[in-house]
Amino acid sequence: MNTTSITDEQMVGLFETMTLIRVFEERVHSLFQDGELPGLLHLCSGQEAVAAGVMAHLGAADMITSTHRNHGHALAKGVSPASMMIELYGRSGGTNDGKGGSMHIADASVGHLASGGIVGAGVPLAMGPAQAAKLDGRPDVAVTFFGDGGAQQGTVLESMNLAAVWALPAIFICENNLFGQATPVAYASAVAPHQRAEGFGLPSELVDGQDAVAVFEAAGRAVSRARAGNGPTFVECQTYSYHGSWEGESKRSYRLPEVETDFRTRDPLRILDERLADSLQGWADIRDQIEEDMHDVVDQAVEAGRNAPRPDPAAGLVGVYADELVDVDRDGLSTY
Amino acid sequence: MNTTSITDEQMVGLFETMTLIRVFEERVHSLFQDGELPGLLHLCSGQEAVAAGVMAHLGAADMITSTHRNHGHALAKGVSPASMMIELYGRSGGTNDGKGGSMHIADASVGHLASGGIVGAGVPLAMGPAQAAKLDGRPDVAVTFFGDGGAQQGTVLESMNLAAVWALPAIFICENNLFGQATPVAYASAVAPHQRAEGFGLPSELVDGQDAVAVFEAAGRAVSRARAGNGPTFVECQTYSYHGSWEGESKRSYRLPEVETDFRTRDPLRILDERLADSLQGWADIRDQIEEDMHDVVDQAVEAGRNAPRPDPAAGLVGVYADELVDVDRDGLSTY
Amino acid sequence: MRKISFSDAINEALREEMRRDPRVIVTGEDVAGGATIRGFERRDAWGGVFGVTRELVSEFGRDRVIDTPISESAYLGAAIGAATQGYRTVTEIQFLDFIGVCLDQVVNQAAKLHYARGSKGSGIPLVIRAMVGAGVRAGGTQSQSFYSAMAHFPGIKVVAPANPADAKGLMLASIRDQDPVFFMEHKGLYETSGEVPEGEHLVPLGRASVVREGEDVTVVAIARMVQVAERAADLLKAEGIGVEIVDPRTIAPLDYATISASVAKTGRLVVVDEDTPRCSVASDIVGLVASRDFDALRSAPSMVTAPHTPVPAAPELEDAYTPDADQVMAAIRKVVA
Amino acid sequence: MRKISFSDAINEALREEMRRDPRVIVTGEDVAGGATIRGFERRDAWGGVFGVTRELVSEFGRDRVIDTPISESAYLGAAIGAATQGYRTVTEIQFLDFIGVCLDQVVNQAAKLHYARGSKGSGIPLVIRAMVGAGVRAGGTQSQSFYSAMAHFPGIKVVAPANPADAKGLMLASIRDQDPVFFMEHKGLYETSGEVPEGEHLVPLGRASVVREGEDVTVVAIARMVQVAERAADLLKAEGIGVEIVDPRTIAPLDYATISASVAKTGRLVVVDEDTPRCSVASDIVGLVASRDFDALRSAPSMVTAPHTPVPAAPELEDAYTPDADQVMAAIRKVVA
Ligand SMILES: Cc1ncc(C[n+]2csc(CCOP(=O)(O)OP(=O)(O)O)c2C)c(N)n1
Ligand SMILES: Cc1ncc(C[n+]2csc(CCOP(=O)(O)OP(=O)(O)O)c2C)c(N)n1
Ligand SMILES: [Mg+2]
Ligand SMILES: [Mg+2]
Repeated sequence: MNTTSITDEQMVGLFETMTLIRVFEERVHSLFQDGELPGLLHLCSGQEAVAAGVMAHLGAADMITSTHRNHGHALAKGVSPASMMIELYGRSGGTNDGKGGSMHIADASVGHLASGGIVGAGVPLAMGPAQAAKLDGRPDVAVTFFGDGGAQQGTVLESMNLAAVWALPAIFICENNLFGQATPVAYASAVAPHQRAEGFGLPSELVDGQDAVAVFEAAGRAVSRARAGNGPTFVECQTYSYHGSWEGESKRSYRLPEVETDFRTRDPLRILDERLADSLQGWADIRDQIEEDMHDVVDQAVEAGRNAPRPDPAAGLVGVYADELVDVDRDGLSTY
Repeated sequence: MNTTSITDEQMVGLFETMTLIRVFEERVHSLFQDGELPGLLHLCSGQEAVAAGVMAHLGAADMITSTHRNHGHALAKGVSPASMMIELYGRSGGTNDGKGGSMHIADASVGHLASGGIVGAGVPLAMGPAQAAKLDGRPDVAVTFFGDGGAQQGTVLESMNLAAVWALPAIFICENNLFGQATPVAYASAVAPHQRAEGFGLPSELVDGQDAVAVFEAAGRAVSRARAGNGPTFVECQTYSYHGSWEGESKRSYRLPEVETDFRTRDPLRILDERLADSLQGWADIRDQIEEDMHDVVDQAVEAGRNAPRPDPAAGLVGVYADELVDVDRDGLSTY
Repeated sequence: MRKISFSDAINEALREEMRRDPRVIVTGEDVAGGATIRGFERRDAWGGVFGVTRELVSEFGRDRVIDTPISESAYLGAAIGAATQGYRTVTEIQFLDFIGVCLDQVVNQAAKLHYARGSKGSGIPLVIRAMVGAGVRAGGTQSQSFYSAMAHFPGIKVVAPANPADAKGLMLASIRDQDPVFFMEHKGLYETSGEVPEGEHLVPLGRASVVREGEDVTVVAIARMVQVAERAADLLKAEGIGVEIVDPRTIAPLDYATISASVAKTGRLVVVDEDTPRCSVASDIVGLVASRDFDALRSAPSMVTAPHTPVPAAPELEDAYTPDADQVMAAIRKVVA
Repeated sequence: MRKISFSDAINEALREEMRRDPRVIVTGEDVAGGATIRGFERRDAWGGVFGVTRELVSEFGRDRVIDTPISESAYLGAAIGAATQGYRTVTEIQFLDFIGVCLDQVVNQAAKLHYARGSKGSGIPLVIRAMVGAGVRAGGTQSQSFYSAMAHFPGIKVVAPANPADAKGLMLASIRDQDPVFFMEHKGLYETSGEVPEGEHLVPLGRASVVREGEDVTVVAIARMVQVAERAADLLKAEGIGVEIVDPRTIAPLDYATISASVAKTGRLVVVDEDTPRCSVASDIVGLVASRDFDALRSAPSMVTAPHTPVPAAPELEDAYTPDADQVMAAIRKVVA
């Protein structure tokens, strides 16, 4: 196994991304509780190291597809926090102009192709950019995220085979946060997700998803393989979600206290903080500055959300089709 | 590995079943070529050992689900050849009263639950009788057949996990006949089907599907496991189909001559014939008698097919729903 | 009579039917929740995402209230297979929006197995519960009501209750039915409450209900749109317009006779539905009336439906998407003009 | 003009478009066939189950004519994803009957991605080819025509050509369209031949064609039913009935204007379609005419469709299932009576 050796600068970058995600998600959490944000929201606090560690290897030409629990992926991929917050507020001018909402945040300009409310559906989609990169002879890769629950969906399983058969530069990141809704992964699947991947011909790794450096290194290996034309890889990241399955789902009685405590003591930000404290002189000041900056960024995003105009109710009627040669009216009839 | 030791009587039984299937299929082949039989027919000549070897362990309370290539499974499970032939003729009084046709042959009274034209769709269905047997505390099992092509379908993959998670008495028989239509399994899948099963938590075996005794023994182990409450098993049988993907598909240029020759020299009937010749005195006479008998059975089936009445054209309009409390008319409206 | 919520009415129907018939089982993602977790052996973590199946596992245990992996094709297939073995599974697909991952099991397996078996078929008793409806700002893949597309397929029945009493009565009838029934639960109705008879209360499938009588116009409305139609009817009373509201309750098979009788009386028709317009139950009903009761019609029939768009997420957009009483009133005024 | 078959017309359209635009690719099960087999590097084993994509691989190679495992969700997803990267995939689902295993990718992904992206969307150019139609005694899961259910979903376009020239022209337009297009090929039409212009021959989506003019009744017919309607029209000429036949060609979005203009002229309507009746394109068109052009109608409109049953396999049963010229004539006689 060839390990990437991470630089302090890279670690700082990871910390910054993770802090942004944490601050963003916690703010969304309280805004929702205050009744200020609408929507069906799935937060990823606790899982920041996965998004940050993977995305650190990707450029705008590398495409990702995400899930319902997508805010962290979007932020790490470079989607504007303000645009996202505007979208969460259901206002005009955000990532999706109010048509998508939390579960559909995407921004192709930074390589974020799609999120979505159908568990497992983003995985087949990622096969497309991987195929395109391969056909074009580009070194770009496609990364797809899915959960431990999603790993049981036929669409995900089929895609693993397709990626192997077509030798696609595709990377499967399974965020195993122990639960799919209130169902533990140990019930949903007879084997750990990464063990299954080998049976599809995908090399796989299991990493501690709380350790951003471990994720970074595993993702680095997978991305290098893909860029070198050696096909897909599967990485299972063991992690934990601090909030409920969705905002409003407060009945978290099914979380065992010892697991909860264990993961909270292994908070990904704390782990990285400690590593940086050991490795980088003056880290405490840098850290404080990052935290301040990220709070500013999120404050500004919230302001942007609050101030963005409410959409014209008629705006939802347009944009069902892209083609301009055939116009389609409200009732699905063509007009010309 | 605990091997079942097969008796001569059991081997004779296998030979009889396999002969019935071969004679039936070859007759169907020529009747179709003569324009006497309608339909979209998928023959299984060459694959007889799989159906016979598996079904030898099953009683009427053990349920199977089959595929588009289902004639052999049905005959081996005890569906009446005459009823089947009537169905293939599209006449009244056969297995499905002309409503199903070749791809939907089934007869629950002998434990044949369903066949079908959707690749992979029978596999989820088999989870039901397995679950029912388990809930009832019965020792009965469910066996589901699918091809090497079907093994790439999400429904099949999901079912493997469900069977493992629910610890169902379900047996997955993958008939790897090297092709799904004109696509070789080596292209369709990066790993051999049975290797994938382990990643779902299913013990698996690869057997020579041309050797009825090998199939019989592997199936015996799987059935015993299931009856003992030890959950599902996956058995891949390597076999070969002598005819095209469907009757009328004559462009078989994609079959490599050396593979074709190899499999024809390893004909499952010949292999079993040789074994019986070694083991059973007077086998040649018994064999001749079996062949004669099976030709008689198939002759009679063809006669039954020819003589069965053509269905009343209006017969297709009834039986969409089973419930008698709500009547539904031709246009899907309720009448009361 | 006591009043209970729509959600409790379904829960009660499930509980009563599970008591009556030991072969009724419930499956789906988190229909109990918490499977294999210490302390949850006979206790649910959720009882369904909105609690509709709550506390069933306490009474019936995990052999009859069975959590599943997120593998809809596999567990739907299991429910169909179990139906051939005497079990009656009430299975949940959470949101109808998700059915695309497993539709084959519905339309080619559940819907056709009985027919394809000819005279040997004995039905596929099975209930598929699924939520429909916009209004929760969940965006395009958790808000749809495309039951029209389901009703298109022969061999399945599609039920969409509009009030708690019908929810209970139709659920009882659906479980006892010999055929696969799609049971559509509008999430905007869960909290609504109404009088619900205790014990055996069967509402037969394939029978519409005349929710209110009126002389001037027939409004056919489905699920939550019945409330919207009632609001419109209340408001139009002041204008002297008598609105008759027909709730089909079962979309497939459709009780056309009741609609026909109403149109024969009023001579005018408005169909109100939250599904999108093309090849929909709304155009279906208008098409049926136009072709079968043309002479009864005194004016052009009208449809009030969602637009031909996905469901947008933002509140203003979603509200504009969903048919409301104003639109219904405008349509009624036009047809009675 | 030279005559070629419906099947050859589609092949020609694919070939011409692949020559013109290097980013057009073809995927599906055995669209070439024989992948990785010695000797089949630039040769197909099949070129599709009925040869529609034959010899494309010889010209364009296996990078552009790509066989897939039997994993419809995965390869459909790939086509959608590739559409966001400038590729235009013409993908094949063999028989429409199979779409249930991957419908989510169509109705929630392909159909909604553009919309959900708001103003940043740039379309999902993609063609899904699928066979429809009864008549080959293949039974219930290889014979269906349920395009009505597909047309229900906003965000996709549904095309169903009825003759070789339209097959070519609509395929060219479908590939160039910026949206996901379902391209329905009636297997009973593959062998029919007709005049097809060579080279660039675009038939715009969303435009019906008036196949023949007549004064007495408008018959709207789709795919193979256009032939059936023509036979009926020929026979009715002797009875002095002038039949105008409108072929919508595109089911979604529907060219209602052409239908409306025809009904304005004839005052009478019969819709003929091979799909089943409930929530169908047939009842949709009748519903639209009744609600929008009520005053133009001089008699009750009528529908001739398949019954609300699965497609039975036996020849007598399947023939009775499929609408024929006798049924169309009877319906026409009734509406003009
Ligand atoms: C096809 C489908 N089935 C079910 C759901 C409902 N659902 C939403 S989130 C979820 C759990 C997903 O679990 P996992 O993949 O582990 O992701 P996590 O929520 O834990 O991040 C389920 C079942 C869905 N959205 N789509
Ligand atoms: C879901 C689905 N996709 C595609 C098809 C078309 N089809 C029919 S048979 C077949 C090949 C099946 O291969 P395999 O599973 O190996 O079975 P075999 O025919 O070799 O016995 C295909 C692709 C289908 N019937 N259903
Ligand atoms: Mg999870
Ligand atoms: Mg095969």
